[in-house]
Amino acid sequence: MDVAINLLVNGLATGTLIFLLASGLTLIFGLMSVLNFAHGGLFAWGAFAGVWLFGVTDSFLLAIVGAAVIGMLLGFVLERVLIRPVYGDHIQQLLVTLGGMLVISELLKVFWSPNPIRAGLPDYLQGSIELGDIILITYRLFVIAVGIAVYVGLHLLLTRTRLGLIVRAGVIDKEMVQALGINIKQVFTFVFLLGAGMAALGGSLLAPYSGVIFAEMGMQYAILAFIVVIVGGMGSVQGSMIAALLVGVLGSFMAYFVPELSLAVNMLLMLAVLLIKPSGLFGAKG
Amino acid sequence: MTTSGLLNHRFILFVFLSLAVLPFLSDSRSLYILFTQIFIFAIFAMSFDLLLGYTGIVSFGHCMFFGIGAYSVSLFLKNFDASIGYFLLGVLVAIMLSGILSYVIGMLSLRLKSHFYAMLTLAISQLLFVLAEKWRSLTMGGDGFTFPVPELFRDRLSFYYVCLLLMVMLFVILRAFTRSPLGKVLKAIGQNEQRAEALGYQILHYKVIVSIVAGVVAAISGGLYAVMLRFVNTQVFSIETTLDALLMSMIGGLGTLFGSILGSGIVELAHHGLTELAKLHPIFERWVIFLGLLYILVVLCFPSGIVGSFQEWREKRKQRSVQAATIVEPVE
Amino acid sequence: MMLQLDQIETYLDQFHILQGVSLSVQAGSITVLFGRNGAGKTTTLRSIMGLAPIRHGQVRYRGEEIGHLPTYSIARKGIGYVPENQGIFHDFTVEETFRLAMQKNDDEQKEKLAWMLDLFPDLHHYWKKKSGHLSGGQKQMLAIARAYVNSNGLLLIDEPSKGLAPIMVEKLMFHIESMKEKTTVLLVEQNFMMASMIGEQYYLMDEGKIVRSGAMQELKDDADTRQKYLGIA
Amino acid sequence: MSYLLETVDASVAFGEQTVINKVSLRIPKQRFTSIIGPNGAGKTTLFNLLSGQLTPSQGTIKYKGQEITHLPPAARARMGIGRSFQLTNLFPKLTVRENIRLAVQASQGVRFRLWISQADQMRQAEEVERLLHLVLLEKKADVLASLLAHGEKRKLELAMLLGLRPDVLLLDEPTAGISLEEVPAVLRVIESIKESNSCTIILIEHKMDMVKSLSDHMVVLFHGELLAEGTPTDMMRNEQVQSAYLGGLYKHDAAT
Amino acid sequence: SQNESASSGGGNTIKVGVLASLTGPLESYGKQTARGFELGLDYATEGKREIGGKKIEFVMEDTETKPDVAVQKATKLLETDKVDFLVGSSSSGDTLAVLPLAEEYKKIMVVEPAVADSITGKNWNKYIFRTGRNSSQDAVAGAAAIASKGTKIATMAQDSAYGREGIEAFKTAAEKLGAVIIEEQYVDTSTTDFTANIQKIISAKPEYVFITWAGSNSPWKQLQDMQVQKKGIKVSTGAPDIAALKTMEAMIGMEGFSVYYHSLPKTKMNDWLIDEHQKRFQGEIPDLFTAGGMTAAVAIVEALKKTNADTDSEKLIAAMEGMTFDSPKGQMQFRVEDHQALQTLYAIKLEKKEGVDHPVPVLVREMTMEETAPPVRNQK
Ligand SMILES: Nc1ncnc2c1ncn2[C@@H]1O[C@H](COP(=O)(O)OP(=O)(O)OP(=O)(O)O)[C@@H](O)[C@H]1O
Ligand SMILES: Nc1ncnc2c1ncn2[C@@H]1O[C@H](COP(=O)(O)OP(=O)(O)OP(=O)(O)O)[C@@H](O)[C@H]1O
Ligand SMILES: [Mg+2]
Ligand SMILES: [Mg+2]
Repeated sequence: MDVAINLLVNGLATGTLIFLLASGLTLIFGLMSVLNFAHGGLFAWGAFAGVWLFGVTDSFLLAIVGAAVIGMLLGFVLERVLIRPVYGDHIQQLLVTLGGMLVISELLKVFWSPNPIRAGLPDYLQGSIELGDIILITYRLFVIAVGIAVYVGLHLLLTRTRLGLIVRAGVIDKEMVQALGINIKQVFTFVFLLGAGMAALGGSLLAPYSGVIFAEMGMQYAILAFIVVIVGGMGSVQGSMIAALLVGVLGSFMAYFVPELSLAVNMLLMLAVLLIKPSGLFGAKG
Repeated sequence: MTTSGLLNHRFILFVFLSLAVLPFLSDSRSLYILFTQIFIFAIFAMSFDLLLGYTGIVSFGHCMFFGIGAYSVSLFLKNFDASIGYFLLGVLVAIMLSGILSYVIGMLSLRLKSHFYAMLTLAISQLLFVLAEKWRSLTMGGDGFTFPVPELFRDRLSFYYVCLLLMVMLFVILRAFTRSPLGKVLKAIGQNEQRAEALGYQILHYKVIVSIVAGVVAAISGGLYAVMLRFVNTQVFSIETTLDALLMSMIGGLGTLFGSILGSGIVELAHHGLTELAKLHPIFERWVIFLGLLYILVVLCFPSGIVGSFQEWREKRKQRSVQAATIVEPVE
Repeated sequence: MMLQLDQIETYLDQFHILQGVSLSVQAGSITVLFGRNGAGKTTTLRSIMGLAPIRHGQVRYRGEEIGHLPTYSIARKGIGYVPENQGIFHDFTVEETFRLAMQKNDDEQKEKLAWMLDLFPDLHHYWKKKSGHLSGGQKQMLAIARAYVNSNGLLLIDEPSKGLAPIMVEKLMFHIESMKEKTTVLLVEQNFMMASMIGEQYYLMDEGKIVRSGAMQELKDDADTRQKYLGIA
Repeated sequence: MSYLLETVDASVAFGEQTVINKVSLRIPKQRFTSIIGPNGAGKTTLFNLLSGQLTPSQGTIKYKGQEITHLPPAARARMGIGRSFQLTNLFPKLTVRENIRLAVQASQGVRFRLWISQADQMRQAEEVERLLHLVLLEKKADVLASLLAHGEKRKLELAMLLGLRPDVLLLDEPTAGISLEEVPAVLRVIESIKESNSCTIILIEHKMDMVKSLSDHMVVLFHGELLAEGTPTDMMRNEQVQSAYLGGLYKHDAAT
Repeated sequence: SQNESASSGGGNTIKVGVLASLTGPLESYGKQTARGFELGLDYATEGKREIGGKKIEFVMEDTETKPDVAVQKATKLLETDKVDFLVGSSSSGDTLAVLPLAEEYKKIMVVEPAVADSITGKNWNKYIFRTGRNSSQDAVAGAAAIASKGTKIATMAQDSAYGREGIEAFKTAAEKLGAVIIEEQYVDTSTTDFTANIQKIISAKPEYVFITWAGSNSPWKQLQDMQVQKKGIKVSTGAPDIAALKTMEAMIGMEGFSVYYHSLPKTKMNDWLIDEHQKRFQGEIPDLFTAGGMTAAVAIVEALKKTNADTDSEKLIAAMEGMTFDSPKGQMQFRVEDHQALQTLYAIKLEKKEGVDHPVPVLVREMTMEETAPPVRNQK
């Protein structure tokens, strides 16, 4: 029993973490239908920047916020230099962002050596809470909290504001949106920055979670995030949230009960969803 | 799909001939290996181009066929004796497996929209990756295994020609394929599925056909790859393998087949050149950065690839004359 | 002078589509731009909206040069645009479409919307429906209404009568006419009969140039010009 | 006699809204039928039923006496039901000529073949040229479809349709967006098809004079219901029809 | 990484081609080997870089940890540079891919530091010698460090060839020492959340959990978070290179083994290595595989001494089989059967040291080459 609870809690934590990753991707990939393969790179940058800033400022909150900002700056460059010229053309986006991915994750090594780096935590997030046999790792609870906050914020942004509408419209017919007096480029840039920022935030939060970071961490997580976006349904923030939690919990239980399958489980999940409901659990458009 | 043939024909012929004489100019086997690899990936990239460039099918899992080819050939040569016969047998099995697999996948999922199909294929290829990792008794897991290769292939020079020949043959065949009536329909589907359907073409059938062809060709390239390395491990199933094909066909120019050959050459040579530079100057220690920049530049400067951009340029010149003929009729 | 084009030249790719188009639109008038297929009518409107890049020449809106501005700021100056393909956001509901279109969403706009809705009751009726599922005519209405609500001076309308039932065409024409005191209209039309009834000024395009212009009445009387460029007596 | 195309109590509903309501329509061979009706009446939807883009929520569709209610569009196209779309719909990156060739090829049943004889190729080429000429697009033969002006696209659309050599031709506002100057040309095309008796035409059109001159039979849809049908002249007189659809305009232009 | 190859590899220069991952995930390993090899060459030739009147040169090539690149580069070395020896490489995959070339060209390949058993096992050929230790030796050492009669041990490793092989060997070794393996956990290489596996280990209540780990996403942090040690379960593993040690703060007090850490061996050669290394590389200390690189160089020079600088492979093989030679870790010996170098490994304990930014492996005891000798696996 207590084991089950443990697995559940930790699964949820992992899930929230994945969500932080995927949320950025959902925005960019879903709403603007930009396949941003450099997303993983932004994520890795977030991780390194976070660890670095924590070392410098010695304030964890400052560090993760700073990481998000750095992510945004990077995102800004990416959007301007790489993606803006190829809006609307998936294949080219793919290539350009792949190139971007190579560059930025290699740059990591230039700034912070190719070696894995240890990611620390402030004392108040250290250790774990024990309730009987149940071990709740403090930091994971913190991660969950942040995840919820981001989720709520994002949700409001997309439903309460016109932003969501504008971006969707822009994806359908850029010219017409502009003819309605909207500066679509600006909006896209903004959304992209947001996404980049969240990717970086995700990274900076994951760093202490696994305790060690390395330049190659990007791609592997990007794929996971893509899966979540697909399973949840493109552009649906709730979707990603649920899907992420699902992936997290499923992963943690599988690893315990059917370890043989745990490596395949995400892929199988995505397969199932794609075959049964391609638009994803919460996907609006098919 | 171009009638700007002549020049191209000449050029293509020229390229192939110069590749054929190359060995007479240099006897460096590492050069042979480099080019052999270029040929092999050119084949792989062409198969990818069939999907993406012609029919507009985006697959992130194309490596699965490459991998199947590689493993099936390797296993035959390892477990039986290293003869051409078993090599061919391996290729045959690979072809059959890929054919079946792509048929099943196609039937199941080609109705999906591009993104989704892409992710689905990615998933399947990853599953194969896992399979290769876990089925240790057969594949020896991630470390992989080495195996002897037939006499004919052991000599790098003769293998160079084998691969060159195969590449040229497949190029000619695939080109005929894409220019056939069926090929034209594929191109049409790539642009406007629903319209093609309204003309009475059964999209799904065409898509499945093309995926099977692509899968089979990819499997062949995979088999050759394994023979070149005399070694195979799970890397053949890694997404990077697919991305290579993507880069090559894109950089060369989608929907042109020949582009894939150029693309393969450019990518491999650029890669090779940059690593060489790394020795000359420490700046290039991080040559990967330059590689990335190169990709980006190519995409931004030649959005439709090298061959593609070239053709567009001719297209336009043609257009201009047409336009001149139509718009500028004197009023009165 | 509401709008003035001065010798504009537009290229699409390398094709010289507009070869020195000059026209002017009086405030509070309806000006009609005629021309056969491929004459360059749409391209003219797109050039005004900044959707087709102008190589040479000037576009002045209320005396201000706007030729160099990006599309969105041209639109913000109050030019509403109804494109040829209607530019419908297919997976938007009618309601969403207007939520998007109404930048300020102030009383003025609300009232404009209200008017549009009783002008086109269908839109009201299908308020929550996906615009992609509207009929051809309904889409056209949506496009016009959308352009109108956030314009405040000038409407550019590209072949609104296309695909509309005569009764609708008639209504539409009547309303476009009655829009006159609120906005100026530059109308691209092929339906001569309709356009000639509401337009005061006309311009006639062919092969990317203006070949005739003047008061509508003149064109009505000038049978052979009509014959020559519009193929109707 | 058996009808070429038939709908029996066909209904279509999107959610709560019924768009087509128990429409029974019989179209005999070689009779030129026009469908008119105000915007949103359900004309295009009706076409969608006939061509298979939609399947009715009730009722059946018959073609040459055999039921086709659930056949997909492609199958129906192969059986000879050709349909033009209200919004133009082409292969943008192919030239005008290639667009048409694809249609012709389809009509010759060349589908999965990798090779066709010189003779066939010749026949294809000739047919393509004929169609190019028919719709006055020779000059643009080698232009990419995406670069055509709207009206030009409509004409290409028509050519592709004819390339299919259908037995029955569903035309959804074929002249929308074609300049008046060229309407007569298109009319001529349609007429010549009519003359040639090669296929039966069903037309959705708002240009009344055109409808009048062409049709043997006229069907009026209103709010998804079959309001009336009969000869053009009867229909023009029909009070209901006038109030529901034509409005005042035509009275007065009949007067002039 | 510089290219030392001068004029064509003619009669009186001996050339060595060194393959290592100089970019990519294993970059740091590759660079350690590279540095070590160069130092080794200088040490063994007293800086003259020549033997029996022949110059010794080496050419460094980057495999990028990609088998196909490894093969390309190896061929280049053999063809263009006409090397007489191959050394390498940082990853087992690359190395395996190159083995057949050694056979094809009949050139000695000194494997360092690739660890897969199959290199001196199923895929072995007579041209292959390995100065690096293999998985089994690690395992045997690991077992020797903690296992004794009745010790209850759980194992945790990545679900990769490396991990499985390692645990496999560990089990046999540990059981030979009378320990019992009560739980085996395999973690997917891509996962970052080990909670479930750690849970299982905790529930199994062993005395030790033995961990075989490669790669960066390490479990130490989570082991600590899950309070494994507080629950009286001792963690044991091989001490990695310094970069990775830095990430093991959480593991202080851990008992395990080490292949090399500069303060462990007490030999002349090691002392030389340490200060020469610091001289050449801005005061850095040699790392896990630096010693290995050095050993490879020394082994080659020793062999050449025996053949009087004759590079004929058959003669070299004859000379090297059973050859004993010095290394920073003391004497080593190429076993005759499978050419695996038997070598000393160290039972260690991780301790915090003032002024050192990482937990330091402190010697518990040396494990002799006999003690850590792995089973012979190359008999076809
Ligand atoms: N992107 C383009 N590139 C090249 N030529 C183009 C492009 N778009 C349109 N054209 C050409 O420009 C000319 C004018 O096109 P335009 O759409 O302005 O004509 P139009 O008067 O609006 O015709 P219609 O009444 O059919 O809409 C046409 O000949 C068309 O073929
Ligand atoms: N896919 C759909 N989903 C929901 N409603 C639809 C759909 N397609 C059409 N409709 C509705 O059905 C009604 C009839 O549409 P249809 O396109 O048949 O009209 P129409 O007679 O062709 O009008 P027009 O002459 O303007 O083209 C309209 O009210 C439209 O909103
Ligand atoms: Mg137009
Ligand atoms: Mg309609």
